[in-house]
Amino acid sequence: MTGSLPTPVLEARGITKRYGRVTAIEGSDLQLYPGEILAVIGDNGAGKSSLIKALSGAVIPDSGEIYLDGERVHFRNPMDARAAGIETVYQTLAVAPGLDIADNLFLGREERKPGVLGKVFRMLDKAHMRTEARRHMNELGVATLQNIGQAVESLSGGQRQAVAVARSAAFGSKVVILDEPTAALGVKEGNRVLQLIRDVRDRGLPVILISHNMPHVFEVADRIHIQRLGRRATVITPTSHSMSEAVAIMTGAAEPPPHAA
Amino acid sequence: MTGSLPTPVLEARGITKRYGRVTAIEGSDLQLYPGEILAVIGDNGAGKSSLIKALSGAVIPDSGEIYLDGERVHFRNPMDARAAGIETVYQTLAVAPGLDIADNLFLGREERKPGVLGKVFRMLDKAHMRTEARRHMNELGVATLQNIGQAVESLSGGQRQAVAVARSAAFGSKVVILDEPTAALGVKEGNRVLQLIRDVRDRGLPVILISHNMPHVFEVADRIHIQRLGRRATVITPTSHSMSEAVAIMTGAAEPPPHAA
Amino acid sequence: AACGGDSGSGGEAVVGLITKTDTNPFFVKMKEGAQQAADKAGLKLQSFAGKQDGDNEAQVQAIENLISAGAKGFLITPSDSKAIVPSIDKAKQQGMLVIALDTPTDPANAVDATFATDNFQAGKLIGQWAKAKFDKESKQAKIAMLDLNANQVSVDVKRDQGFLEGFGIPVGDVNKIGDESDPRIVGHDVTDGAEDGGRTAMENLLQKDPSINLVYTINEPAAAGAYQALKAAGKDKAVTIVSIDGGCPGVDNVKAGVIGATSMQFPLKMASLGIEAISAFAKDGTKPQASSGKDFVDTGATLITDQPQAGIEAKDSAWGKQNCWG
Amino acid sequence: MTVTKEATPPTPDFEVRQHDSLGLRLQHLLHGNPTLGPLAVLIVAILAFSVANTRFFSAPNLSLVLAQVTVIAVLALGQTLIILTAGIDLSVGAIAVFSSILMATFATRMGLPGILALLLGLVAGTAMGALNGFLVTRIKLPPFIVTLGTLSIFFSLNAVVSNSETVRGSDMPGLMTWTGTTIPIGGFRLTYGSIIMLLLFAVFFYALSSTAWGRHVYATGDDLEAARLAGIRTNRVLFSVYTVAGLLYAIGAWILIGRLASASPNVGVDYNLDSITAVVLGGTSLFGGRGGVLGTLIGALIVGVFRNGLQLAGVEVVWQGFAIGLLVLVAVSLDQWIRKVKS
Amino acid sequence: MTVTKEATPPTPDFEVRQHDSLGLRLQHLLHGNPTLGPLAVLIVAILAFSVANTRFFSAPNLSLVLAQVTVIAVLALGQTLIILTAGIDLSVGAIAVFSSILMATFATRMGLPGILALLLGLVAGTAMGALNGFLVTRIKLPPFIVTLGTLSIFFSLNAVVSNSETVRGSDMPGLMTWTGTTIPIGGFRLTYGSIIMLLLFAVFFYALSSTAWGRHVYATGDDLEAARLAGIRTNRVLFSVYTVAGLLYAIGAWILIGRLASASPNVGVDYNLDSITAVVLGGTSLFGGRGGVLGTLIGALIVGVFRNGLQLAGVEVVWQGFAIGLLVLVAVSLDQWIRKVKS
Ligand SMILES: Nc1ncnc2c1ncn2[C@@H]1O[C@H](COP(=O)(O)OP(=O)(O)OP(=O)(O)O)[C@@H](O)[C@H]1O
Ligand SMILES: Nc1ncnc2c1ncn2[C@@H]1O[C@H](COP(=O)(O)OP(=O)(O)OP(=O)(O)O)[C@@H](O)[C@H]1O
Ligand SMILES: [Mg+2]
Ligand SMILES: [Mg+2]
Repeated sequence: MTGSLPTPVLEARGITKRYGRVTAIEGSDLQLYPGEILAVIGDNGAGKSSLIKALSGAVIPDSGEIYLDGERVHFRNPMDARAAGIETVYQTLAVAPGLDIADNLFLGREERKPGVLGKVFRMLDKAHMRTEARRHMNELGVATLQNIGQAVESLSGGQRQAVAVARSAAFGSKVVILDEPTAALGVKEGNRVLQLIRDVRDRGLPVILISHNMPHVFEVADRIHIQRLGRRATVITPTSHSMSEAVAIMTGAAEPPPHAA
Repeated sequence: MTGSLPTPVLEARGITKRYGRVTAIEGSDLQLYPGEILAVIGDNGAGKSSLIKALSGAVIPDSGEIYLDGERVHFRNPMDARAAGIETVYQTLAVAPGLDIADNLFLGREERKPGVLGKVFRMLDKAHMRTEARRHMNELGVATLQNIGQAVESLSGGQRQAVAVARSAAFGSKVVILDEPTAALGVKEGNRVLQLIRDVRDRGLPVILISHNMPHVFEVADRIHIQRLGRRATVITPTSHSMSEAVAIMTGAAEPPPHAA
Repeated sequence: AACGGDSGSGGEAVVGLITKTDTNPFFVKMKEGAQQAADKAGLKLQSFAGKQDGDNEAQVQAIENLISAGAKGFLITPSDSKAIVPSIDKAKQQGMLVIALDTPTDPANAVDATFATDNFQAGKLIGQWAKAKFDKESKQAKIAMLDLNANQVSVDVKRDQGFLEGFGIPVGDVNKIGDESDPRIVGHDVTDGAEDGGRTAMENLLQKDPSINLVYTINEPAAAGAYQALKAAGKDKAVTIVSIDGGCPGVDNVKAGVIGATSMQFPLKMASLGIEAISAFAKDGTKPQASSGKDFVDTGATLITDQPQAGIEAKDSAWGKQNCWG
Repeated sequence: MTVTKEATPPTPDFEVRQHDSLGLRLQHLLHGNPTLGPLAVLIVAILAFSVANTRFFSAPNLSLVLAQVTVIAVLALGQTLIILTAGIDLSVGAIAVFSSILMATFATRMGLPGILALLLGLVAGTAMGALNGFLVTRIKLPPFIVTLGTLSIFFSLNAVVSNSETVRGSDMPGLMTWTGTTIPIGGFRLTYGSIIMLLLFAVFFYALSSTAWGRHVYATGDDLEAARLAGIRTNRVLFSVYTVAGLLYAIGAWILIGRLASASPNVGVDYNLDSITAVVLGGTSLFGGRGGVLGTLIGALIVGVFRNGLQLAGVEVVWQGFAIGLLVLVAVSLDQWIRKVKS
Repeated sequence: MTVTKEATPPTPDFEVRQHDSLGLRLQHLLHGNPTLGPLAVLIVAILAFSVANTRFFSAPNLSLVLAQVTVIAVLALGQTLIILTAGIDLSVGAIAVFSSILMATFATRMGLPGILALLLGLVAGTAMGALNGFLVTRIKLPPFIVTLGTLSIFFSLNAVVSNSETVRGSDMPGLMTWTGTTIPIGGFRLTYGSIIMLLLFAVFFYALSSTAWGRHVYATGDDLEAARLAGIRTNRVLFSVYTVAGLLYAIGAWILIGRLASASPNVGVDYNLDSITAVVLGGTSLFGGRGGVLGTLIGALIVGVFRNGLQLAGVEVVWQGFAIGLLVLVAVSLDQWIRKVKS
């Protein structure tokens, strides 16, 4: 993946975000190239979530620029980014706790019944959405789900995460961003998500994956962006560096190599 | 740790918990012996969190019995369990989002100023609690924390988890229960927590650790309780089984060995 | 009582008007009267109102503000006749002339003068009229009493008891609503003095006893609401409604046959007389005199009906229309 | 660390295992239908009052109760939408009363034809709701403050425009008071107003449960930030809710004119509290995202039944407040108890 | 997978990096002190009214405003505690008025000595608060419903006990009306009631910010379930809050008797809305866990200043509602804008 690179699909330049006294990101850059899985790793509080929130319109950075396919964009809210095809799973999941799984999966892009019912009366096709929801959940290997009509708030931690992941994988059309999508997942479910990420990439969509799980990262990532103290320390690849080297850079124990790209 | 075993410190027998149509735990057992680290693993939705909630008084099981040091106990709320020395980190963390780190660490066991100020005016010793809080957070290696007076809701996912873990480690006096304490943590922070778990055990307190992270589990656990479909499938040890065997039992791909204990 | 003569900024002497609420048309009329009189006398009128009937505290604040503004005196329709007295005392100590309008204070001599309708008398008039009408038609009365609210404020009590007395029903304690045991009374309910309350109360009482044929109402909006309930039940022809107020829509309702008779009061007159009295006091310190035989200046109550009964003095709705709330 | 051996996920075997005792069946029924709690309360109240006075449970009296709650039910419908989004509307009474005064003024003083006066009144109510929505979504003020402010403003304008005078229904075009016309159905005497009210509840029940807009209202009320991150245009949803509520209040105003056969600036002092009470008695959470309109209809009926029933039972006026307070507490405790059964 | 090589954690280098422009300093100041927003609004209002009428900014008039807000401020103090726990109290007016009637009745009709009547009144108010607390924590009813019910019950009992009659201050022992006595301080004329009020605010400011109880109140209001899981006895906290609020309302009742020199069963119709308004204007969130008592004091003063200032500015009664509504909206917008500056 290194070498002469095409225009990034998504690019951030010099993003800074402060909250009162706290500096979350400090002039951070990021490039996501077509068809790649870019992992973002870094210590707790390194600014990973803040950075991707800036990319997805969830926070508006204090300064810095964002480019989509080389064109400057200004996302004022997550809807803007979503309209541009960027689908995100937030670390906080962003699910509506009182709604059920199908409702959450299709939130904001509900499907209507065909014909008059749907067109004139705008009636939702609940049966269809439920079937689809079950299919998506099964795809992630969440087999313990007893009741697809259960409110999301009563799901187990991992089930809830699976809902959020299924949503983004199903609907992303340009970029999929996943903020620690496997943190609460079991071994099997986690592996399914990794497979899903590869599938998404194979569909041609680039993916940003934030994770603390180094084996996961090294298993799927094409390139690894290391975030440190609010800045990009460097970008490596799973072949150029070992896990422990990556961790050493991440924690500041080793000097980051000069960043090639 | 196997062989002839002393009275369990904490024991659950035949715990069942249903939510409407959903069965979360179905006659599940658990034994925690003195001075051990017991890992609980299982698929998403296997009932791990529900089981430990029953042990910590956070939910009242529909049926089943709980024994502490061989004596039957009835926890009506988390305070009862806490008074009995059981300290728990819930998967949902159970932190007060608007309060700051020190407030959360000392929630429910605030320290008062010495002398008249504390005795008569019941004045909190805020300075001392802050210093302690910083110390506990540093112990977990959370170095990116810029402002100890920050509201917990504005912390990064991992920082927030660290607060909850620090609280239980600092105050548990009989049993410490940790529900996925490292899910949101970075590599370094995660390892610190593992070390912390060992330290707690070395202080003589048994620990229950729920985790999806098999390397973590196999690194620290003395015994591994495998939960499956709301029941205990079996108990193994890191030496008796390999990781992939454990995962196979967990997911139902392999028959659980008859449970020895 | 020496008033400082200094009336603050602007040079114009300030007078105040404190009503119970600012939305009731009765008080709107009062304000009109006061404004006219104040303009004529070259006084600056400051008006105040509570949010709701019974809102004593707003009136206390109003008096405080008037004291602070250095007013010469003020007119007040007390929301709580007793509770307002200490504040009035304070104002009088500052040398202000205080006149109660419409509702007397308790004790009545807490103010320098009272310009009021005799509410008991107003109730009595419609009671007598109804009695005469029912006697003439030799009907046995079944009475619904639509009062103001559960608080038994003085206007409410006086009108209610006046009506009963006029109708010849023993009232028991005249300071208490609802302690009568006369079987002709079907029941009491409260209306908040508005149409919606009137209608709901009437509906419920009709359910309790459909043979009701006489309805007393605290005021004309309540009467209008009650009429709608009767009409919906098909009883509007068979039932007589009496009321008190004499507002222009009320008079229209008398003309339309909705209300059998109403006692008209004269808020505009009360207020303008009151302001004139304060103006006179400000000039030379004269205080107003009470009507003979009463401890207040009776601005009168006139029975308005298009079905006059022998021996009971009344004016018709045409006269009423010309004089409504004059 | 990847696990390759993996069985096809077995359908969890306890899905089918049903606990078929009667109690558990009831549990599940109540679990799925939180409206049943308030409904049970309503039924118990009706039974109790029927015993207290035989006249209570008669077609005419029940029609009466329905007519008495019609206006408040329509207002509470709008209030429900707003409360579902975790808001609150204190301006409901002010908007309704002001709208009715405007309709009456257009139709009489300004001499417009009935239909035009009605439409303008509806537009005015909608605009007032939209103003609330604007302040909530654009200026980002808390709904409590916004509607507290506009409450004051609309009531003041109401007094100014009406000159505090009542407009009589007989002076207005027939369309204005049409909503008060009754049609007999069996022994029942329904007003057109009540029919409109029931239709509105049906429409909004449908909209909330079966359209995307409904899902978005719930999601927004449940967790505004999550809904925003999930890509819902929460501002648009909130604005639509306040605006639609304004329209509903204006329809309520029209029904009010019909019921009172007049437009009076002095009615409606209790509409705020009454409408919120109906919503809360109906089981909708003040924290948003939970509840629905059917509960509100039942909640409004509960209040109507209490008031009417107590009067028929001959409870003295001073003690009625006591009785209503007690009944509200008992009713909600009962509901709470029913919910507890479910788990 | 364990990583052995690990440097000593460097102190993050941007902790020290301060952005010291004036604007940012202001930001940080406001960030740490959310009370400053309402305070700024109060100051602006005072300045504006002082320009409109020179009489406004005089010691006697300012003392007047303080006296006028004293009762509502005490009630709003109790209301703040309850709102901090994500509750709401609609019975505040009913408890205060009923307590004042009870004190007066004890002292006159029952002829008890002043101190005893006062104490019994305080006990009664506390008991009413405790009843609310009991219903909220034991029967687990929503606070809105609980206090709606007890509002009705207490007001009804109030009418029964008082026989709807006002008791005059001159008939009561001096202790009852002592709170209305003024002491001149410079040109100011403070009442003892106002001094008690200020002391109460100081006490609760301390209790909320510097005692464990205060932390628990915030934690409970912020996230009840989390607080419970963290081992807070949330029921005990809630019960204590409702009970203490009841006591505060009873103290408010005592001050009320002093202020009006009478105990009247008919006052207090607006106490619910007014007290909640003061709390919300003071920046406390109706969703619990955020805010504080200083804001409430400022909120109460803002309302008092608006009312008094508008009257002095010669705004007509019918337009005063309009002006107050507008001012509330502007005030909170201003506050919102100030908060936005901070980020
Ligand atoms: N709303 C906020 N207000 C104040 N500080 C914030 C806010 N959001 C984030 N921060 C701070 O910004 C820094 C970066 O947070 P961020 O969530 O981006 O970290 P992260 O790299 O995603 O960490 P983790 O791996 O723990 O999720 C942290 O120190 C955090 O405390
Ligand atoms: N309050 C509730 N209401 C309804 N169902 C619930 C509730 N809490 C848990 N459940 C269900 O019970 C089952 C067990 O949940 P639990 O949280 O114990 O799983 P877990 O083993 O901790 O899973 P995870 O690894 O994902 O955290 C799940 O199917 C879940 O949906
Ligand atoms: Mg993060
Ligand atoms: Mg779990």
